[in-house]
Amino acid sequence: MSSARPIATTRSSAGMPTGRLAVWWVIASEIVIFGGILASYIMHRLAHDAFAAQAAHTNTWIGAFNTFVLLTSSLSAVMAHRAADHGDAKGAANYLWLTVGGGATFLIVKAFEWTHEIREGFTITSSTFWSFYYTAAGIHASHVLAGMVLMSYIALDAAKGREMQRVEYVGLYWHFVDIVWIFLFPLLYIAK
Amino acid sequence: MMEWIARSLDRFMPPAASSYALDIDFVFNLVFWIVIAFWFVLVQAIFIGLIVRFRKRDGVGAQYITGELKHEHRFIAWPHYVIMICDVILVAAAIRVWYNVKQQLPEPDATVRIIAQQWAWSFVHPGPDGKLDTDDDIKTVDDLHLEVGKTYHYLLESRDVLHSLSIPVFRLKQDAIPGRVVTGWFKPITTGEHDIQCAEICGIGHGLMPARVILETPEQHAAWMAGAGTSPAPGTATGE
Amino acid sequence: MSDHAAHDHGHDHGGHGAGEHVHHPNYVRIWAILLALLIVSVAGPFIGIKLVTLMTAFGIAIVKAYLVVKNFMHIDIAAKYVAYFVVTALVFMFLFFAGAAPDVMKAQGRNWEKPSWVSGAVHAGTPGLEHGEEHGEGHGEEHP
Amino acid sequence: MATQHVEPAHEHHAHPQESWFRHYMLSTDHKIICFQYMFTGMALAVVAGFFSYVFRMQMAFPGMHVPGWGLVTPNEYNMLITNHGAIMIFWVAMPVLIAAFGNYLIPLMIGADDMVFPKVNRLSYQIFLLSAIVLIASFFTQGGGFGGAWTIYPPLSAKPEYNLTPWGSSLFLVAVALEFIAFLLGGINFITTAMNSRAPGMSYHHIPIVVWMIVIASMLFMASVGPLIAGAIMLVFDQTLHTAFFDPNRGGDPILWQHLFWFFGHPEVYVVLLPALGITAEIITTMSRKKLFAYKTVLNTAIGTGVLSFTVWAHHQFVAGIDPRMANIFTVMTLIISIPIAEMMFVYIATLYGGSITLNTPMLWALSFIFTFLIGGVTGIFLGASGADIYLHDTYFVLAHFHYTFFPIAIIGTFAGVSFWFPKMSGKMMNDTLGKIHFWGTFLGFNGIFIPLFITGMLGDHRRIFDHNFFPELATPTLKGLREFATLSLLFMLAFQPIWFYNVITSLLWGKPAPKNPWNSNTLEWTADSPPPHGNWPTLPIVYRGPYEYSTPNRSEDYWPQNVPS
Repeated sequence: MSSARPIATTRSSAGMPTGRLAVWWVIASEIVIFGGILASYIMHRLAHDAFAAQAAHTNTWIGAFNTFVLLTSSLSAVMAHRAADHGDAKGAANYLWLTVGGGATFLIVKAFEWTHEIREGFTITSSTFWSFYYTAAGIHASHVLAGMVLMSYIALDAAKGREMQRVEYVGLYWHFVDIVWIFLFPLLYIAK
Repeated sequence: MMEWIARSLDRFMPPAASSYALDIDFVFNLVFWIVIAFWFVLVQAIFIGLIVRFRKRDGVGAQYITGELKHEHRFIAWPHYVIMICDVILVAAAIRVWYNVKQQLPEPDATVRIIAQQWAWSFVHPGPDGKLDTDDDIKTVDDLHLEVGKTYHYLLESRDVLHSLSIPVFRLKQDAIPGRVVTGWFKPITTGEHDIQCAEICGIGHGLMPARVILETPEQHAAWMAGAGTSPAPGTATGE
Repeated sequence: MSDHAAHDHGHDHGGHGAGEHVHHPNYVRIWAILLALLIVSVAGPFIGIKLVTLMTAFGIAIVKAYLVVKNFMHIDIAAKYVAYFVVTALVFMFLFFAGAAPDVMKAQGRNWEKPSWVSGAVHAGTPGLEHGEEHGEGHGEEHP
Repeated sequence: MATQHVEPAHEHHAHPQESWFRHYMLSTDHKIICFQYMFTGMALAVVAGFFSYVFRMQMAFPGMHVPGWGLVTPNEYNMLITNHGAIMIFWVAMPVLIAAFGNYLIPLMIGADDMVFPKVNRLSYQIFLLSAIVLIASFFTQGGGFGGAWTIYPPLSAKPEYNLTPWGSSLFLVAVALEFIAFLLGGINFITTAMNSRAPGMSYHHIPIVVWMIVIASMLFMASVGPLIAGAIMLVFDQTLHTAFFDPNRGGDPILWQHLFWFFGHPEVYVVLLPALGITAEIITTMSRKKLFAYKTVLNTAIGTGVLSFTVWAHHQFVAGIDPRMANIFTVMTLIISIPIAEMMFVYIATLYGGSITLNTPMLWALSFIFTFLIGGVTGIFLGASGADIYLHDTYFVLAHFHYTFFPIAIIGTFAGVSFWFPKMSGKMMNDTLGKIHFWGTFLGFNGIFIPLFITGMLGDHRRIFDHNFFPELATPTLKGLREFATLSLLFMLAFQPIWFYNVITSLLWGKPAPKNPWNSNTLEWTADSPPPHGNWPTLPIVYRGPYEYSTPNRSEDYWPQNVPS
């Protein structure tokens, strides 16, 4: 990665490294995207009480376990950031791989959950609740997957001690994806 | 004064055939006189005047005006406050008319059902007994017969996609949304035969679904109702 | 503001800008708090009172989100305008909710109602929605 | 203040002899990416302009065999108007005004050697190109291009049996979504660069207005496009997986899409307006040798307009079945938002006071921007007032209003920017007389098209109606005459456009070589060579003052570039 990095990237006249500023802007734009899908979901949820009946079929235990998995992976992401901060390249990389493992567990559990629900007949077209359920959780899952790909790429670099500041940036993104799930969990699973 | 404002641009408008047509024209013309005739002309005159006045002349340099100082900023602040006052007047006029036309529905003398579907308008008149959804209703396609001077409620619904009931001579527009029945009102005040258009794109036939509104005197209306009552209109669309 | 070479030998020697060594609170403790809150929010529905469930589910979600943002994402250490951007994005979502809710959320409104043949949406009055009609009952579900 | 030290020059490692393809097509240099966006945008402008020629001919002479197209059938007509609108907004105004000028001007005007993320910059263009290809492909699918208006309202757009373009509608939506992603990536790049890579000494109030405007536009775009991306995903699922987000029969709600779309739609028109306002500000101050009147007011009104633009969206839906009580709130907000924009116009006009104005081509374009946009602005008040909108909604009055705002933005703004920065971009001067001929032809032609359409709109002409002869009251001689006059004016305007292409090509080949600072302007891009090499300056400049210190008292020259120490 010996790209000729322009001087512009190394400046921080706004008092913050360029990478972190950009990631916060990515998070701001993602808030508005997830905000759009969640606002629509809440409007439909409050408009039709038939939703509550449909929502009863979601399995809260799997949702709770997935929340636990993501919270733990958030912990390992921030531990990776602390390790990177202390210059411990090996430690940072290992924590990052742990976070990627957490993401993988989350996706696998979700895959089982979805196949179970689809086999029971709750497909994306069976009602607007299920359409929202699969769309919202699907967009979130795709962000988890994207985060995992980025994180493994950065973990490979971090292991060699290069671009250590990116460990923190991908950690920021990961925490955001975790926060989206913190709100998705009660919306889809608990508010029955 | 109000009457004069309401009629000042009627050469550029279709005839006013409903009770609130002149109110809507009044809002339009009020905006025209305040915003166009006064503000727009004033600002463009100043703008072009400045260009002509301060063209480049040899030996004459430009002035250094920051615009931050209080006395300089006055030129921006004062028009600002006058604009706010004009806005308040315009908002009051607009909301008054909006309240009367869309928000508050007067007591209806009769109710008409208007059904929009991909590429045709069909109407259900209450028939001689004056009540809708009775078996003596008169269902017509593309022809809406109304009696002058009677306040009508219309129940607007759509069969498939978004349409929009637009009767220019009534100055009326209301979207027909599938899955909802929208209620509005109008009261014809002149006789004649005018266009009904669809004002929301609804596919290939959007421009090909003209309908007519026929405003009749009470006698003509009664005669039509009697005549139409015997032979059902061809190809009537039956409302559920 | 100066961007002298920071200690980490990454190319981006912009360093941490504001604080050199970010103060790392005890992450495991915060993680434990988050788990405890999770358990409470899962236990919420068993109490049965709908309001309590809502309180535990969404109240705790907001607290958890706050903890993650404050401690894991170091939002307070980063320049303060970052918090402004995030809050502005949330306010815009709340504005959207407030503007769209009166039409989308209600089965009928002023001058229109849903006819009987619209399946899945027919019921007499909408339960308990009259009060929040302008801004909708939703509390701006978004997360920081 | 940051410690003043000269950064090491951008290390000029010898470029391995790059193939033409790598150098131009895969370049990460912000200037080349600017040209990529500009040429793609202008090529699509020719396509959309051809569409407008075809349906204007159909409007004036219904049923006639249009030379270059043949008979215009109803579904072709719907496809033409839908894609004319969508291409002009998404694939011409945004790429040329935000992406092209943003890419070229932001690094040069804030004293940086490139964007902070060159590879992301290149990726954003590639995604944009992909979106343009997907859109063009949608024309050739079975059933033809999408014909349900650029607003893509379901249920018409959701069900193929309604819009009869099964492939066209989905490809159209995918193309729009891809374009959003491209501009999200680009936007983050612009904002981060403008915030973080400013030259030492350049405070927030030393940034030229055009950079501010493009950055605010990117922020508005990013904050408003989110719900529509979510809506686009929901609509694509409705189209392909037959979910029922917007299907009223199965619990969905078409009004939800309208809110999602217009929550994005209105900030979007300010997203394309602000860069054009920025370009006008740069040209007006330079050509009248005058300091911008009240820089802080321009900045605050731009931010004020941006924030307020999130509160007015439902004035597009007054009669669309929203709750009538909500319409009152949106009427009030729409008239409130007209105040900051009016103030900005006053400030631009006040800048001319006490100036020494040279009326060359860029200045003519900038002044005509203000003149035309004022007409657009005042006619918006008619539509913002809910009372009048009951009648005016979806008539040609609306169409003429938004062309009086979009045309100055997309066409006049672009021609102003290109004629002003052409010497810097190409190192050659453009021919001024040819420029003026082209200006007057375009300006008069444009007004000739849309003034008559205002009147047809008042008389009851409705938009998107394929053939007005179906409506007896719209087939009157006066309306027919006005429509024909509008079409003839369009032909008159189109006849002048080759002059501009000829002017550009001949100037590129044989134009007078341009000096570094042909207009004696203050901003940093005029201190680099024309055209600037990769990395822009041997040593990056340092800034000492604001960009508009023209005709400062007791100075020999009437301009004071930002990087001159004293």
